[in-house]
Amino acid sequence: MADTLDIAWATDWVKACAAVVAEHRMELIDLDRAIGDGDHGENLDRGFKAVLVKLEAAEPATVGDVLKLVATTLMSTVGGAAGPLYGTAFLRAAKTADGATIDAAGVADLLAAGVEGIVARGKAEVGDKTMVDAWAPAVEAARAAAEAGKTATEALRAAATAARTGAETTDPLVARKGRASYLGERAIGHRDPGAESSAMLLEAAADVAEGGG
Amino acid sequence: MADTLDIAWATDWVKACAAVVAEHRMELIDLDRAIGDGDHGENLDRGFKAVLVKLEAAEPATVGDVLKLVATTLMSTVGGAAGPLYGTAFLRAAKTADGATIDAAGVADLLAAGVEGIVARGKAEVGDKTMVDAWAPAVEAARAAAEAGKTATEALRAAATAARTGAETTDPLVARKGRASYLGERAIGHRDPGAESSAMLLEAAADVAEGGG
Amino acid sequence: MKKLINDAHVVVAESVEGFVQAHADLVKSSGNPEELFVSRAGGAVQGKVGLVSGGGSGHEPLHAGFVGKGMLDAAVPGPVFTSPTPDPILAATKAADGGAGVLHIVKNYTGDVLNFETAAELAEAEDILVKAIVVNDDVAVQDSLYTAGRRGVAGTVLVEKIAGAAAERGDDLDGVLAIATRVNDNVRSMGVALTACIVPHAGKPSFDLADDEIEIGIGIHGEPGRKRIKAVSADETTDLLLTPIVEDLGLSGGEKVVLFVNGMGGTPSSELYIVYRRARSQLEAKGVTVERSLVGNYITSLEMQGCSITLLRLDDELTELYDAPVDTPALRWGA
Amino acid sequence: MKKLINDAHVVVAESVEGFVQAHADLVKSSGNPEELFVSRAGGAVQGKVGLVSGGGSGHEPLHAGFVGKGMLDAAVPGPVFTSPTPDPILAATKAADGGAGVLHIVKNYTGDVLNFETAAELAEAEDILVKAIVVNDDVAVQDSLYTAGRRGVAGTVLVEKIAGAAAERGDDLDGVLAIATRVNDNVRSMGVALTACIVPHAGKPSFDLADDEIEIGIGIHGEPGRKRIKAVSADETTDLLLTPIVEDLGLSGGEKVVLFVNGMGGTPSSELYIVYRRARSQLEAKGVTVERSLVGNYITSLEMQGCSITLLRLDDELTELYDAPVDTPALRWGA
Ligand SMILES: Nc1ncnc2c1ncn2[C@@H]1O[C@H](COP(=O)(O)OP(=O)(O)O)[C@@H](O)[C@H]1O
Ligand SMILES: Nc1ncnc2c1ncn2[C@@H]1O[C@H](COP(=O)(O)OP(=O)(O)O)[C@@H](O)[C@H]1O
Ligand SMILES: [Mg+2]
Ligand SMILES: [Mg+2]
Ligand SMILES: [Mg+2]
Ligand SMILES: [Mg+2]
Repeated sequence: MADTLDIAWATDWVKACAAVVAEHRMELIDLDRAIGDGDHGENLDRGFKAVLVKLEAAEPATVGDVLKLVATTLMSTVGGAAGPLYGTAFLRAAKTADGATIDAAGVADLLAAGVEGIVARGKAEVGDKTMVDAWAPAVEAARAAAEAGKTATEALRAAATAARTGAETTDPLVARKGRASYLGERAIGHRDPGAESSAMLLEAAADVAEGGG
Repeated sequence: MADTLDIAWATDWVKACAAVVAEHRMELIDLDRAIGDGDHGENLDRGFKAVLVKLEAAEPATVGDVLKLVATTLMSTVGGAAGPLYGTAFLRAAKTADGATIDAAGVADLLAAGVEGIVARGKAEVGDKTMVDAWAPAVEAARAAAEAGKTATEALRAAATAARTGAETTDPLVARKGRASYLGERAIGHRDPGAESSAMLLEAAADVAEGGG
Repeated sequence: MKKLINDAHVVVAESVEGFVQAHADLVKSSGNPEELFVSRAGGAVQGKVGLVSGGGSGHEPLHAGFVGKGMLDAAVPGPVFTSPTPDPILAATKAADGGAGVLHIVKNYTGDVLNFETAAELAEAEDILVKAIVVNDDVAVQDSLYTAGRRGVAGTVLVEKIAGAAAERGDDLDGVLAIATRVNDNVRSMGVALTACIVPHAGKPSFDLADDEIEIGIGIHGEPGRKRIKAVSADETTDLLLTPIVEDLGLSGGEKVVLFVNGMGGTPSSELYIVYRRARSQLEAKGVTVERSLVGNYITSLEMQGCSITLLRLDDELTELYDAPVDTPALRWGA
Repeated sequence: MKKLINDAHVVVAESVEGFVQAHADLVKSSGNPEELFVSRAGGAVQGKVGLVSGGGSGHEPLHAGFVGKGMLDAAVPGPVFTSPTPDPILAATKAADGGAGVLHIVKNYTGDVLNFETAAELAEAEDILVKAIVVNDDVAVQDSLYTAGRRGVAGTVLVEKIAGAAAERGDDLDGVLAIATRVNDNVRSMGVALTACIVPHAGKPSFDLADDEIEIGIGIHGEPGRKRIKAVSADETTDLLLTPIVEDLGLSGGEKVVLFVNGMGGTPSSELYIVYRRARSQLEAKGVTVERSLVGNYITSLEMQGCSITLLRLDDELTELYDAPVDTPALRWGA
């Protein structure tokens, strides 16, 4: 278990993201069919497939370079709400990671920058039943782990676990942003697709850091 | 059992036609759905309902008057193939019935004129899987009954029975006229809707003559 | 059956009422439910050959959608999928007559032919000169002694457009008939259904298609088609329709055509353009030039999903007449 | 799922290819699959404000069908029901710029708003003046702090038509934006679905409706609506849509409107006219004059069955701009 994360982790994470999104494409489509328009899985799958192609051709030097490549590629291939939101998240995260490695505090900074990007664009708050409900607790968990002297990998795992719980908390909510907000009470009982995909991506990050994935 | 048929029979027959067509509307629609366009029952139902209204207002003096009223009303309300065909049949039949009553030979003449009208307009032969397959044997049976000295009512019953058998003979046929002809071999195994409705109308004629219906 | 209707028996009456209200600048209705027809808002054009078409309803915008300058003078909507009776056809014929005679444009179905025939007889008894063109462009049906002959389908739209332009140009009745005949002789169509349609008064689908089946050679009345096959790609489906058309027309390299991809009513226009794209590239590969294109729902089968492909072989005169201005609720250009 | 498509992933590319081939006299495509957009065949008009719209595909003819004289300069088709990314929007914006700036016409969905915003920023970095109108006419959605705001639906067609006429007339960017804003402020819509649609890449219906249920307040992306009820007659359904629109607009007797009945893609036009008829008679009963009418499939949800009703309150200037010539593949008059 690495104390810090480097570009190899970042590259593997991106690949793991592509794999997890492809694997759960239909699950995310179905979540979005229920309270949205049924394209979330397709959008992310298209985006991360494009990321893999770009990654092949690129020679990133830092974690930040990798994340920036992800950001711009998602921005120009995903579309919909998730494209600009994830794109901005990765773009802001990339800016925090211009060194060779990142430690636990760096993980927390990276995630914090990400969620700030999402909020800057989408204006959602915790409890609005969006991807923010997965990201916000993840940031807190990572920060707590870092302050408790945990490794970067441990911080990531804490973030992933918190994101998973955060995604689950969207189930009983009425949505106040995005397409699901049109449904009023009828969104209750359904998981927000963006929160679910966020949890998946952060779980992939932890898995890869732990040597799995 | 009357030796001859009069205007009361004609009027009752027309009412019985309206009743039988209304009762079997969906059955005729379904036959037509299978090898046509699914409107035959609706067309005849619309037509005979209009006939009832017209009959109410009219004061026909002869069997021929009644049949002429049926003819013109069907012509202007049924549409499709069946409208002109039945319309012409009743029009030609009407011309044979200008007396006060008709005997068995008169029944044969009436039906013969009817089928000639159908053939004049539609150019179908026996075996083409059309209403002609019900009418042609009905004419022959009525003619034979008349020549054997039977009553008008008996001649009608013979005609009805022959029309029924004739309608059944359309089941195994490929159609050569009307919409079903587009289907080729696929019409095999289905009864021609016009032959079926023709058998129903002639059965109604016999039922009424026998005092039933 | 779910439909935006009130009562199966007034579907046509209510729909035509809404139609003439929405397009009052172009059309009006006879107002008489017993003799229902739609005609040009301005009435018959004196000295011009009148064009009347009609048939069962359920094929909208055909025919009423094509009433207007450069196309029809009157249209007679029958009950859904049922030819109108002679009475409204006669009334429409009188309304369309500007003294130069009237051309009946009839799709080749027994019911339409018989009812228009009777109406023509009655009109002639009232001294209106009537001629008829019976359109029979559907290559799915063999034209032989053993059928009622080829059906009239989407080619009818092109006959109405081009004959309409000829009448507007001032051709006499024989001239308009000759043009209509030339169009009919050079136009061929074939259709495919992905789903059946539901006739309001029947309340159930006109036929049953499994979830992975399509019906090739479909008519426009929900009649079953020539054969039923497993669903294949849009390109393969297109080829199945196009090949018999090209063969029947005897099209060869260097010729020019109108390529008309018609929706049956329930298919998104995006899919029609996918079919169009394939048909065009197949034609170009044969050296045939797609000189004009028409893509959309012009002759439909209620909410049926599917399409038909129509080719019209063009010569210079037909091209000029096709391009001539038309100003109707459903087809409009140059006007 | 049966569709006339080849592969869910190339549906938009192939369809747009066919579309620009069929309407080559009016439109062309960028040809670049990474930055796909459709623009006028003749390119940007120098000195005229450029109009660019776009959004997810599956709503055809919106938006590409409205590219042409009197309406849009360019349209950006995203994947089915998914907003396009900023790259093609930026490329379309450049192509539409005739030196007088560009108006983005954006339907109010988070994805569309965010992607158009980014594109606008990028365009401004390249010295193109961009303003945006965010259309939000759907009264099915409460506009409140607790939603993403009202959605943009069929009113978009009227914004594009009328703003297009203002641009053609020579208004500057602020002027065109002011007109677009006036249309948006005075237009309201609401829709109903009888069936759901199937997004090609999902392969199953966007929601499940029982055989006797309809969904009131439907969006144009197969999103479920405001409530689900037992199917009722066309007249009752019409009233359920019309009443909230009239109330929200605060319409009163003596006012004039455009009555726009839009098909969702899979509904026969005959049914749309039945809805139109009822809506018109209800409006007339209130003393509201139906000054202009539009009935047909203009903004669809693939093959969904259903319709929406839109009312636009008219003043003299808006009427004049509505009537101004338009010459696009899907809307054409006076040209
Ligand atoms: N304003 C917002 N802030 C944060 N997240 C949002 C916002 N709007 C939507 N989302 C997220 O985007 C997800 C939907 O993404 P996607 O389906 O790809 O886009 P679209 O809604 O345009 O179809 C939602 O599940 C939600 O998590
Ligand atoms: N040429 C013809 N000669 C005799 N009968 C015919 C002919 N064409 C059709 N029919 C009869 O008409 C019937 C169909 O009537 P109907 O369904 O009312 O008209 P349509 O076929 O126009 O929908 C057929 O079942 C057949 O019996
Ligand atoms: Mg979505
Ligand atoms: Mg029939
Ligand atoms: Mg019929
Ligand atoms: Mg989407």
